[in-house]
Amino acid sequence: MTTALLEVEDLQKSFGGLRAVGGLSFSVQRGEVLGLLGPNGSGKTTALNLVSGALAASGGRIHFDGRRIDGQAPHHIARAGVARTFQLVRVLPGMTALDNVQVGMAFRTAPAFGAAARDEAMALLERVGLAPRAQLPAGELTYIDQKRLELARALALRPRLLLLDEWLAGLNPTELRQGIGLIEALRRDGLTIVLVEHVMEAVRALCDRCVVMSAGLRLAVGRTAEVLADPAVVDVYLGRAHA
Amino acid sequence: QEVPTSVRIGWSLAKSGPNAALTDVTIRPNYDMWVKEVNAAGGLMLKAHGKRVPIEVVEYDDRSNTEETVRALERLITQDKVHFVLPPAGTAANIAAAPTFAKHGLPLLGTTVQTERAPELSKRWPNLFFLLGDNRRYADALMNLLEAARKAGRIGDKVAMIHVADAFGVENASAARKQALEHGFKLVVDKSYPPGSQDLSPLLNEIKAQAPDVFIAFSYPPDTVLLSDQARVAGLNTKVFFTGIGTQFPFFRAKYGAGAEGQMGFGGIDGDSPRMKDYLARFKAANGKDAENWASPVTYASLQVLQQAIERVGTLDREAVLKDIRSGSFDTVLGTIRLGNPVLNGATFMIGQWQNGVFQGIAPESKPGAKPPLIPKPAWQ
Amino acid sequence: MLIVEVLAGALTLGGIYALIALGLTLQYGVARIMNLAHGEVMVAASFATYALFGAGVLNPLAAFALALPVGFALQWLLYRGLLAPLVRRAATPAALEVDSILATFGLLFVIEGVLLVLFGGGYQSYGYLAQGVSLGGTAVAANRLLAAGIAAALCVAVYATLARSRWGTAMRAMANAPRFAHLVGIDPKSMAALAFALGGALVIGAGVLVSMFLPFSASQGVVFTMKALVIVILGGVGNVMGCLAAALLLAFVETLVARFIDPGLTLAATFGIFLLALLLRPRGLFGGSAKT
Amino acid sequence: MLDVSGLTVHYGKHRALDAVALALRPAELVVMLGANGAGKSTLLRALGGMLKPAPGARATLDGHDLLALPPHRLVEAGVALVPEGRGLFPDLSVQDNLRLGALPPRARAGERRNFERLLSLFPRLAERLKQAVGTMSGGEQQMVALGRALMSDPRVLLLDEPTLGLSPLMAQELFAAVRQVKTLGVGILLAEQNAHASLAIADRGYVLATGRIVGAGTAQDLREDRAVQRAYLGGD
Amino acid sequence: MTRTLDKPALAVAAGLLVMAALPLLLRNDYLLSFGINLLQFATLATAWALFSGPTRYISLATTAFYGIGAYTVAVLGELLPWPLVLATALGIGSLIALGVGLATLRLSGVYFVIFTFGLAELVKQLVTWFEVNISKSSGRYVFLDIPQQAIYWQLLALLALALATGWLIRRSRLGLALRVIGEDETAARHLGIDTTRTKVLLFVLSAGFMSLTGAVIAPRWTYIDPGIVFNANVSFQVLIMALLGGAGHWLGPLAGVVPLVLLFELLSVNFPNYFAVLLGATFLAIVFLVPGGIVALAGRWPQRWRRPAATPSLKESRP
Ligand SMILES: Nc1ncnc2c1ncn2[C@@H]1O[C@H](COP(=O)(O)OP(=O)(O)OP(=O)(O)O)[C@@H](O)[C@H]1O
Ligand SMILES: Nc1ncnc2c1ncn2[C@@H]1O[C@H](COP(=O)(O)OP(=O)(O)OP(=O)(O)O)[C@@H](O)[C@H]1O
Ligand SMILES: [Mg+2]
Ligand SMILES: [Mg+2]
Repeated sequence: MTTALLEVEDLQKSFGGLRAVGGLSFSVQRGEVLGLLGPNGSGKTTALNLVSGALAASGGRIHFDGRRIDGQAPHHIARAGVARTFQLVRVLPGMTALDNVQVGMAFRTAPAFGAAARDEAMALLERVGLAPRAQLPAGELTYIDQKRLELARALALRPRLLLLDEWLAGLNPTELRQGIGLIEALRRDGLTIVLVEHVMEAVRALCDRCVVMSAGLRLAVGRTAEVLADPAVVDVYLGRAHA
Repeated sequence: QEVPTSVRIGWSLAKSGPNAALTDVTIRPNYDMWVKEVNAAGGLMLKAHGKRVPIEVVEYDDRSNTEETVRALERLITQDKVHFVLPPAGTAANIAAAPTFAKHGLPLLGTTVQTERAPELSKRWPNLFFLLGDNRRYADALMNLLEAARKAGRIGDKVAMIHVADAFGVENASAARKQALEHGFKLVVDKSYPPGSQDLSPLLNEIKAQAPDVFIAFSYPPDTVLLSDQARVAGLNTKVFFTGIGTQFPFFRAKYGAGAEGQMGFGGIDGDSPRMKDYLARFKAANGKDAENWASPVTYASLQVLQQAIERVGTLDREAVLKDIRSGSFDTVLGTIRLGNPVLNGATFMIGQWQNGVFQGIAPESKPGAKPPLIPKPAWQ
Repeated sequence: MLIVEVLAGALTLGGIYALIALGLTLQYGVARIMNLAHGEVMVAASFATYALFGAGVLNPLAAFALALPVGFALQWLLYRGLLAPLVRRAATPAALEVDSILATFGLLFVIEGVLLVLFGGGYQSYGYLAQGVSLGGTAVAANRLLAAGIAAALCVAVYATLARSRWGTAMRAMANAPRFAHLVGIDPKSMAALAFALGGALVIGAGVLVSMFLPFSASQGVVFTMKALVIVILGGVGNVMGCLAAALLLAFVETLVARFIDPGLTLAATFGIFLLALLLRPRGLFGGSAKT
Repeated sequence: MLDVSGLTVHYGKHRALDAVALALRPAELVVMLGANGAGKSTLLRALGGMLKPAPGARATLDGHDLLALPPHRLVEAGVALVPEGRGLFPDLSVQDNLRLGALPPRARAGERRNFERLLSLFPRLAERLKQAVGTMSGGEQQMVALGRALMSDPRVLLLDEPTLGLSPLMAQELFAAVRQVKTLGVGILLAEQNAHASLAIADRGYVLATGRIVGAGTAQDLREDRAVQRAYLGGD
Repeated sequence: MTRTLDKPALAVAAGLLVMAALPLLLRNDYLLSFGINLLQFATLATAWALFSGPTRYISLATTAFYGIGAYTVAVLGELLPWPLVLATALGIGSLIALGVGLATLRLSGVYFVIFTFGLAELVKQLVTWFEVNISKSSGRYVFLDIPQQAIYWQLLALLALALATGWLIRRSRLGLALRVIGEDETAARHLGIDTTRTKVLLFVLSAGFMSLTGAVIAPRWTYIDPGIVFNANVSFQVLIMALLGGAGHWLGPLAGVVPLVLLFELLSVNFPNYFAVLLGATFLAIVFLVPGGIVALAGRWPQRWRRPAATPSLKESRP
């Protein structure tokens, strides 16, 4: 097998008549941060949903760490080491931030539960900057804090691959810098990351390579700087101002 | 021995739920009326104490739920310490009540209970009486009637039978089916329908297509009305048109008037019997509505039995009363009846027919007061 | 001939089902009140018609004409007086659902109890327009036909209003995301009251129509409530078109099964179809699909 | 045109806004800057009627008291809010959602014109008029939300992070559209994290920190202010 | 993960012991049958909340399983020894629940509610059809001489088991998984929770208790038919009781059952002719006066007395 951690081949998904993803292929190398870019509605979230098992593919193959995972249930994929965040946040609103993170630890392959998991959970909250709000119900956190919580919860699974769906959206420049720093640190710890993001500053700072989608297809792939200079990408995605 | 200040009589009836209609039409008016009449006369005559003692009522609502029935009975007996308990409403409740009645030595004079296992059950609980008689006899009576009509050349041999899909419908239908085949009738339709059906015209249309001579429906009151309505619309007018329970209800006449003429159903009364006439008049005066023509007089008769047994014994000793019920003979609106056999056959008509505004008993024809059936039934109007 | 018979049977049944279910779809879909007393309201209307007709005050058709405005007013008052406070205090939609189940369950008993006290537990029935009308060789009861016609007309009117008019769109928006209704200038409170009252008026009207041809008793309401719920769910909550289609579907299934398979299996078939449909389309035949 | 003063909002005991005062003129684009949790969304939500402010607050539009109005009257009064999370009707089609924007009577007259203008602004919506909004991508939904607000012909537009989740190209287009809306005489209050881009098109700005206004000025001044640069523009 | 008994658990255990002794002390038929009624609903509601409480999936299928239990007894009661009959009831109920659970996974919210209602009706219709057309009868007799005390104790044991199960689940990873499902099922799946297995397991467990309840109580009625044992009212009553008490807490259903059963009894004893009206009015009053359920009401005052718990526990919630 290849050394790629994630291998996606000819992935397809249609909703009724609409082809949201139509024959997408890419691979993610161990330890890299891959940017998944594209105009709104080009199928990025759908692609993440397919990889994480939230949606069943209509065609194609997905290999994670050499094992085929398409068609598997999301909890299998999660336990195999793929964690994700959601574009529209999904915290567990009635539970405290701390409990949210502890849930992430209770069902992974090497579960930690109860008091044993508390310290680990607090450390994760600390890492995303949420420690002071550990006891607040997640539903009462601001949108951004909920996103941070989601990341902490995803990390609680001790994943090898992290799928981030616009996790950096809505941060002000200072916060963005912190966010980028955090993701960089995660990568240094050996985590492989797929980053769906519209914030170019973050993409440029973080991504080794990028895949650009358009209308469900791969428009471009390659080193970040090259891809972002590609006229086709500028045309449909970046616009002149960013080129 | 202490003189009781009142005779405490208890009952638990379905005042709501599916059996509420039965309670309301057949049972409760009779219970109320009887208590009122007895108390108006000063109470039950207890010879042993040499005085009349008024009845005091304790009543509950079991909401058509057998679990509630059992509990209410236990409450009546152990908490309220009633002397006697009157039966609950419907087959299930009566049978569920039987062990409790038996345990406390109370007579259970069932008038709204009908099952083909009556003989067996009355052996199991010797104080359980079936005043409506053996279920199978009804089918017998109906088939004998049809047989006679066929012999007389008034009907052919095509019978269409439908029944509601529950114990009542199934038991009656299987008895009727067996009899019909034995008598050489052809069952051109034999189907069930679920309780609570809101449209039976598909079934009626199918039946009409078979052009039967006889239509039999073992149905409940709402279905009986529905069938009668829809048969009129579909133009299904067989020579014999039997529906029931419900055909014998007063509201049936109120609804169809002369249009009910010739329609048959369960029960029936001797329209010429002075005692029955008197009962019907009293019923109307007491309740402001007409009596139903089958189990209602039987229910009243059961109360007369209880009353006469108590008065004959002269005390409230359950065992003695029960013994008297088994051995004595009773003078009731149905005539003289004896309960030596706990399954009382022949006390009431089994088949009746609307004739000139009276739900006249027509079978068994040997029963005094029976009138000849009107076959073929006149056209709908 | 046979086709006409089946068609006539199914359409008359379907019209009435649709009307009852439409009322509930408005109450549950838009006003978010899971109204377990729906059927009791309907039966109460049947009894009222019976009493008025019996007393010679009104014939059922006049009663129907009266039922819509009076029913609307009564149900509006009911919503404002009894249910609006629950809506106001509910922290989440789930809490409202629980509260409305509990409250309308209570209401169910109150209405049934009042009917029992007033009319007793027995069945009532009266005859009005009970004669048959020939329809392509099949006789159909005039009262059923009339009721189905009126029901169909009402359903089409309500559907057209909801689907096409601006006001109807607003009502659908309310059904979809009540929390955001105010963003487009919808007053959620009065819209909910309106939808509830309109739904109530429809079911009261249905009660009047049904009383012309079905015997009714005080304890019977729950049968109608459940049938309405099944139809509403089968069609997809808040989806008027789905509701109408589901009503017709069930009516056809019942009629066909009763005619060609076994009348004893009609209800089994109804629920069988219902369960099967939900298994295949978990949000009803015409329910929207949520995005992950 | 829009005058706000003494606006205080509590979530339970937590004070999220503290006596905020601000003003907005017609055809003016004002941006609210602030770290997350500063209270920007709370401010917009309070003005849009989604939250009840503490007593003592004042908010008037051309002298008309906005706080006295129930939330659903605000659109008719000329205030349109595009909240965080967009507040759309997911099961309804794009067309129905847009049409609902023109529900208030004041918007009826211009409905056609507004609709047409919208479709030329966001051609993608023209292709998707029949699609249920809930099935659209995040960015597409954002367009519908802005479009719906514009359909109500607002005098004041409250936008809470409208470019959240939009592609760079789309964000540029949206900012261009917002600028265009401004030229129609609409006053726009914009909460944006993307301080660079928003200050580039804004006329003025306020800086919020823990519920208080701690700075205000023209867009130019704010861009050059060192503290603002440090906190919100990523400068050192 | 503490498995030691907390105070409420100890109190409940003590209460159950007292209840077990009552029939020996009181020897009153009526009280016994009242106790049986109470225990029956307590068991059903506790079983209901095992699944529906944490997942917030409101089920109206209670009567289906209850009826299956009762029918098993009616069919097999005289053929097999009693424990075997119970085991069969448990087996059939669980098996059907397994099928239903697997089939209904995609349903949520009110769709699930009405589906389960439809399911109960379907079971009733099919049993009816079978009895009418195949067995050619519709009523069945249960002639089993099981004394009332025995029924009482069996129900009590069942309730104790159901409570213990609920209590243990709360403290286990399974309980946590259920709560997460109740909060957000999609998120739960991506957190490694096998939502399918969790839900089905609990549904089967809950249905098993319901079937057993139906089986244990059946000998009391002597006569049963589908209309009696598959009575939708049972589902509704159980639902109302559990909701009233507060389904999110393992003791919630109990808190709803006791006052409601008492209320039912009180009304039907004192106002047999106005039962429905008064019951309805009381319901309305309860909804308005006890928002959030009885557990919430009770939870209000002890909090002020107790010091905050040393280890913060996962917060209880209610659908
Ligand atoms: N459940 C669904 N049903 C129908 N269509 C869907 C569904 N989910 C997504 N789509 C459609 O599929 C296309 C791709 O959607 P997707 O959410 O993957 O886009 P995206 O690339 O993540 O966009 P964005 O950057 O705006 O989030 C869109 O046109 C969307 O409308
Ligand atoms: N529903 C709520 N319940 C309780 N507290 C809340 C709620 N919503 C917001 N808050 C609190 O109010 C404060 C202001 O929140 P707000 O959402 O207005 O911030 P913001 O400036 O919009 O931040 P962001 O950039 O994250 O959107 C925060 O401290 C937040 O925790
Ligand atoms: Mg996306
Ligand atoms: Mg915000």
